[in-house]
Amino acid sequence: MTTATAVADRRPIPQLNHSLTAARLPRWAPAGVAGAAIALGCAIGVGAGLKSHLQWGLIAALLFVVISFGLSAKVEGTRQAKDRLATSMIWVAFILAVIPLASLLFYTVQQGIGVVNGDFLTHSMRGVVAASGPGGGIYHALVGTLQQVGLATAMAAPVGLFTAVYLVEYGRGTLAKVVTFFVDVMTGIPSIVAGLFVLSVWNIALGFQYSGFSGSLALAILMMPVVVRSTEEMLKLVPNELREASYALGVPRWKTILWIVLPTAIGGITTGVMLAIARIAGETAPVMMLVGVWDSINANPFVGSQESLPVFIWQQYSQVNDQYGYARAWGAALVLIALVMGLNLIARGIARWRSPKSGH
Amino acid sequence: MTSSPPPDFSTSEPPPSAPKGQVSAEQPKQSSLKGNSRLGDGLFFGLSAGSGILLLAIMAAIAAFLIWRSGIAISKDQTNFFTTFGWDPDNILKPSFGIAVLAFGTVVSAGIAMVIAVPIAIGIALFISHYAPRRIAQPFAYLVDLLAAIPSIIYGLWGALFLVPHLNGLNSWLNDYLGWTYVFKLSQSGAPARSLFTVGILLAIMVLPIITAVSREVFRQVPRMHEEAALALGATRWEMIRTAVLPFGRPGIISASMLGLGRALGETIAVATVLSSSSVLSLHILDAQGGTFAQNIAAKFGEAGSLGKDALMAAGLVLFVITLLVNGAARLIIARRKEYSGANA
Amino acid sequence: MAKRIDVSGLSAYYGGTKAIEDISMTVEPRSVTAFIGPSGCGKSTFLRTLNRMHEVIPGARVEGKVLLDDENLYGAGVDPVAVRRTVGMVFQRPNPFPTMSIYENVVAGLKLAGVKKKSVLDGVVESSLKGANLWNEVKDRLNKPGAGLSGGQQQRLCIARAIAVEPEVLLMDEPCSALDPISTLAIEDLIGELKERFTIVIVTHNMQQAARVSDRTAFFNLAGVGQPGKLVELDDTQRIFSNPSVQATEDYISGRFG
Amino acid sequence: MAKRIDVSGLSAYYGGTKAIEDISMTVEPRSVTAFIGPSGCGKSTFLRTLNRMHEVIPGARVEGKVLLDDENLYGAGVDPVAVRRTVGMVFQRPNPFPTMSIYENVVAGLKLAGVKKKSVLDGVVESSLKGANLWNEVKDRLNKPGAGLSGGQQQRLCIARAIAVEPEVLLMDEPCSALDPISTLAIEDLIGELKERFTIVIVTHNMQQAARVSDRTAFFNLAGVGQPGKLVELDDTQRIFSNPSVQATEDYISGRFG
Amino acid sequence: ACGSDNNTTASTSPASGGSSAAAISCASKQASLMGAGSTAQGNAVDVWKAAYGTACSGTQISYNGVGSGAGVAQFNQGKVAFAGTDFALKSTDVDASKQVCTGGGQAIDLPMVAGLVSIVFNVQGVDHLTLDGPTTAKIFDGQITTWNDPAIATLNPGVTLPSAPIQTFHRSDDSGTTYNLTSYFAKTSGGAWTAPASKTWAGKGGQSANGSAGVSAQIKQVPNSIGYVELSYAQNNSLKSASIKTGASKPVDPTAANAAITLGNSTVVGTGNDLALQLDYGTSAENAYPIVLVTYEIACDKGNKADTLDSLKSFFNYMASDSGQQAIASKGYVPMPSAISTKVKAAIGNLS
Ligand SMILES: Nc1ncnc2c1ncn2[C@@H]1O[C@H](COP(=O)(O)OP(=O)(O)OP(=O)(O)O)[C@@H](O)[C@H]1O
Ligand SMILES: Nc1ncnc2c1ncn2[C@@H]1O[C@H](COP(=O)(O)OP(=O)(O)OP(=O)(O)O)[C@@H](O)[C@H]1O
Ligand SMILES: [Mg+2]
Ligand SMILES: [Mg+2]
Ligand SMILES: O=P([O-])([O-])[O-]
Repeated sequence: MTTATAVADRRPIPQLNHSLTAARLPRWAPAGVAGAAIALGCAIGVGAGLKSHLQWGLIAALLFVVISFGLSAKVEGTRQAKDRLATSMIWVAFILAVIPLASLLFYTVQQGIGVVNGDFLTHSMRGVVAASGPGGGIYHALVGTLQQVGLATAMAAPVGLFTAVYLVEYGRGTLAKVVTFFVDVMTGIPSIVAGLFVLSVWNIALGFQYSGFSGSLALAILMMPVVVRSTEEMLKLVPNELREASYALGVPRWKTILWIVLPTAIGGITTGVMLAIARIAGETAPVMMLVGVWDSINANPFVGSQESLPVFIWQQYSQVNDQYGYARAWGAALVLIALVMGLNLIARGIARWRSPKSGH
Repeated sequence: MTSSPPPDFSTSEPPPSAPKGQVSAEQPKQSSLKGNSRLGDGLFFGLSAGSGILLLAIMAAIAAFLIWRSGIAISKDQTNFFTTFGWDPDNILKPSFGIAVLAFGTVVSAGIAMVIAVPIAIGIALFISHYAPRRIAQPFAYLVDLLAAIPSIIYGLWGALFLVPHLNGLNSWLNDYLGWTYVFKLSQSGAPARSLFTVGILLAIMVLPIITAVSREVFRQVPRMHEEAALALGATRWEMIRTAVLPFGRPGIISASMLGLGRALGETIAVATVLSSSSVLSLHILDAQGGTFAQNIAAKFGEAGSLGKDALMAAGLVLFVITLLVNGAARLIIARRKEYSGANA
Repeated sequence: MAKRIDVSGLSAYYGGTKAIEDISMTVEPRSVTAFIGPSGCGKSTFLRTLNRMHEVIPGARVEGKVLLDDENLYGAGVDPVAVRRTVGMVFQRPNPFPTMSIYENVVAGLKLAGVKKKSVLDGVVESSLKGANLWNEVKDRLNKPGAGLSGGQQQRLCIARAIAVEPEVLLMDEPCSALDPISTLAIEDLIGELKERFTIVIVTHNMQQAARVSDRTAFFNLAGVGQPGKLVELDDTQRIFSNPSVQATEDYISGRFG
Repeated sequence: MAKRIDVSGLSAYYGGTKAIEDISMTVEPRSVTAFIGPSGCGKSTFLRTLNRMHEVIPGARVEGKVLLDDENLYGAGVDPVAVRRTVGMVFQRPNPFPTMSIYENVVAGLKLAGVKKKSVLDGVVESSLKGANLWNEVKDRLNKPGAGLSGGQQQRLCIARAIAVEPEVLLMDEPCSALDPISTLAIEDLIGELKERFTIVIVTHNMQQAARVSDRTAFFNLAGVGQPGKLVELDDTQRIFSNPSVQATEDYISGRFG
Repeated sequence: ACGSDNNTTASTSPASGGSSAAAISCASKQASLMGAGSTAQGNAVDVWKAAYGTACSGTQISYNGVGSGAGVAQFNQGKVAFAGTDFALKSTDVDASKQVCTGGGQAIDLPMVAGLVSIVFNVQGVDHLTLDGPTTAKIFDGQITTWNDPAIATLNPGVTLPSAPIQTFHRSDDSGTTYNLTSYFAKTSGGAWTAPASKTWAGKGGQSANGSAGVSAQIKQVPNSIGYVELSYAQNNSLKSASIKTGASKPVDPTAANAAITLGNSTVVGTGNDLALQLDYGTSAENAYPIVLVTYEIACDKGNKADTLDSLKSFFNYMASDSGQQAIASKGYVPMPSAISTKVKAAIGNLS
């Protein structure tokens, strides 16, 4: 009880300013500064004769960050200024991300929307001379992509999830270390190396022919590390007290993992799996090598070549290489993006349905 | 002391239910401490460990495959594999190939991508998790995910047809004002900006959604009570983020960045479409020179002979090792503060 | 049903540090045993060794024996899951499952044990929540998230969750510390009821509570900072509060409520 | 230094639900005011409106006025950050930063305020931890994670963290609920000292604690389930415990400790 | 299930080979045919398979443009029935093929698709450009760096050339196109091009781009640029092509007819059924365009897979037929002179 008296000899705490209404910038300040920065950016751009509008934007962004920081530092003090700096940088980051995103999307939609119609979505390229004119469609490629990505996901997602579960929930020994080590290496495999590996083992050594399935083997290899690592991170953040609460109810570990840990992390896990799907859905090189190309519908992923959307895009761009080829390529790209986004939405819907209820 | 259970207990799992709840009349309950939950647990553990082992086996097989093929190639290389610039493995008279240019280009372009993408991605992730009004945050999160859905080849085309022309101005500007740094010097002005620098920017855009998405999910997991603890100490929003959110998310950010880096290191078609590759190692990163491992594989694979393919595998192996070193370093950083894990909150 | 707990020579470690040392005691069935002692003396740690929850902390380990009706919890072949099903626990800090509604939180243990029948579950939810004195406050929002409750409500929810699976022994780590007197009373009443059938161990900092609800009281203490905690004495509650045999116990109790 | 708090017509909402309604009261400077009342009646909610922590919950909002020495916390141009710097808070559930060591936890607030000098920080760590009666237990492991402490230790760590920045008003939400009597006594002593200079508000379920430490006591209650909580009466502690003017208060207090 | 392979209504322009369906005699035993290899002949096979597929609906053909080397490798792994390659087989490839070609057979080269390499440029105000071997080689080797260089000016009297620096573009991937261009340089540059002919680019300076598509895109986009692509890419992208000054009386335009003259003068260097050709890059014959290329189909002379042999021969016959060769002419290819195609037809007849 004597210890408590130690507080009595309070040292002077340095400059803790205790005024509630420190001078603040008006609410419209950020907007005003943004406007001024943009105007200045354009002025400098014109004045210095900078051709690229990108530079104008960068200058404006920089000005915005600097001016709001300076202004705030002068009026509100350094802590507020730093807060504003962070806020404005985060907004700039947001805008920086929007530019390429908008540009890419605009570009793709603009180039691709012209060909995307019912015929395009329901026909294959069979009997169409791609280089001579329009016509044909991507149905065969759509089928191929869905099947290959579906098969790859069916193989890689469970393996990836379980591996992450192993690493977070069970793994402490050497095996865990070794698995971690290899997952890390796996993240950097160029897709073509994965393709070559499958080619050498599955197609050459074991003698299997072209098929959608052998392509999905390579895709699964590419998908696994993304699933493992993102899931691992999410599982690590599940509070231990929840696991303990479950154990204390006499719930076995596996049920705890399945019904308490995984649902708590489901949002993040979904994101990880979707990222992985997005990544493999756009792969070209290994698919070309293992699945081949096929201008007709082949709904059997286990026998014979199939087309896939990225390969279709690649062919239309690099080989057909005329206005019709370009149009088909962009149209297919548009469909591919929409496809992945659709899957993403569905997955999120499912995840939200089972995800943590809000609350503090 | 022996712990063998009484025989009459040994068969059944304790009936878990009490139809009328615990305040109801007593119910005879059987119980044994040697329940059969080990079966489910064993199975689940088996599945988990089995998956880990399967993954390990695949990777070990790939590694072995690469090492084997590399061995063949390197033994036939007439020049030093690590210092040679050119790539001519199928030359019957004098097979000669080396990774100097490729390693440089890969590391530089991925490095640029990381330097640009990581801060921006963290910024966007924070924007979504802590800054944006909820109504904007959700749709914007979807939009960023959309970036991940764009196939590499489209990035390549967009990069070559849109990004490069728009970067030409920036390039000469950098040369004019930062040329003295040597790094930003442009050897040939006026040429399209199809350089490692541009590739770095493109890769940054490509890895952005990966890093953003994973970081965003991590930031969302920060327990509210820690954020409140920081706010109650009089932290501004940014200080709260620095005190409670970023340290909590640190391992997650690092992992996310490693995932992004993996993609940047291994990206093939987009780089091949944008980069003007050559066997010149130029320290001026704005110059349209250089190459990356994956780009080189794409460019050389189609026409490669058998030694040529092995040589490409040898390059792939080096990329493996690079990936490994970077990831190892990241793991070390994370492990150092393991006992400060957010899960102990 | 209710079981006797016999602890002998039990020590528990966190990594290299010994948190409690050489504890031996008997907890009688159909009775309430209270653990008291200064903060950090190892009450929670000891409590967690009684249902093998201690070992879930990485690096934590236990030495010694805990007999539950002659069966050593730490014996070979003993399934910790079965132990925890038999020996339930309420934690010091309320921890409802964030992904679950109030209803789901209560039936979590049952559901995961395979009980599916809606009517059974409904009954359990109502009786458990009533037992934890929470029913009236939440009966209209059973499908709302459990995390949106006040601190005290959360703690009562966790108590309801623990009693819903009807363990034979119930360990409670300061179950009432976040509760107002009314809820505290309700919980104490509940404890009084439960002890008819179960063995109950409760950690509390509230001497009066210990005096009110427990039949026997164990006093823990630690010799000094960095030293492991030890059991000082265990005796009938009345004795402990009126005439403890060890001076330290007397000091501790009277130091506050003298 | 110490400030008077004047609340008038304050209501607080979680989304569409009103949690507390039309509360008006005055908290005197250099005094301790205790809030008592049944669980879920809105004590924590009200406490959090006093330093604008309520509004950080998504969808939460406040109506009414809180004057701090004539300055309305909810007035235009008031910076919530400045408010919280002036009005410190200890939460109901201990929440040390898991990513920080014990030392870093204590100085977190000061570091934010820009204090960097090691000697100053060292001094503050020692005096704050001593004030929270934790120093002896942790002085040898200041660099260990704060999350590896016992429940009571964690709560004392949070108290140390809050007093380290020397706020002018200190809000404490059941600060002692996880503490043993010795630590509780230490905290109560600390409160006694702090009130010489600061304004202190404490939520407690422990009537005796309210009686011991507070100068004035406010009793909150709610008319029924789903109804918002209200202030029933606020008076000198002695009056409240001996002769409350409202029957409900008397019932609540005597119902338990009569 | 809701998709359709039937494009007769969807396609506004029916397969252009459709009219020649009469020339196609379907295999008695129809099977799917897979081929892989050279990208240069990709569009030709595309045309053929469309026409052939219309006539013989039981035979489905796919062709995977993975590159000549990879195509030959896949052929030697038995993954495809035929391969397309820009280079005649090397002896090691032939040896390897003996594994797949059962019964003592081996792989042979059948010249089936011919083309030409255009030197494409994008210089404002310049519509016609004439170049010769040494000048072109020097431009691509970085020895001539501005458009108004005297060497270029001398070849183009009356043309106003800008003083801008020349932006050269070459292929970043290994390519038959590069091989043919550098073969031309090796023969005609008079020592300006020091490296041997190679599918890997060996010149100095300039920028590289991936594939003919990549090069075309750059030429289109970058002012004052020059590069080289197959004729079809030049046509598809509306790029201007330079005429080549050979020893002939006047510069030769890059047209299919002019390339056919050079091809007609080439000699067969293969033995037996192998019809590997030697092209004369140094030709000075009138109207003979020197930078030509030939791509081969690879099949086994004996020991082709029994179930695909019929279809293979039938398809090859159509490819080599006059109507087949005419069908690809409009796509920027050069119909094979009859001197060669006669030999090819004979060789196809001998396949077993
Ligand atoms: N996870 C852990 N890792 C390391 N040490 C721990 C951990 N949990 C508790 N300890 C230490 O073990 C000792 C006993 O802690 P325990 O939680 O059992 O105390 P307690 O008696 O329950 O205290 P309280 O009344 O404050 O809850 C303390 O010194 C504590 O710091
Ligand atoms: N985040 C939240 N969202 C929705 N409702 C909430 C939230 N937090 C609290 N409530 C509700 O508001 C009411 C008041 O809660 P509050 O936490 O203020 O009670 P309290 O008096 O502090 O209770 P206790 O003594 O149990 O801590 C309760 O009905 C509670 O369920
Ligand atoms: Mg404890
Ligand atoms: Mg509360
Ligand atoms: O056809 P190429 O790609 O080898 O030019």
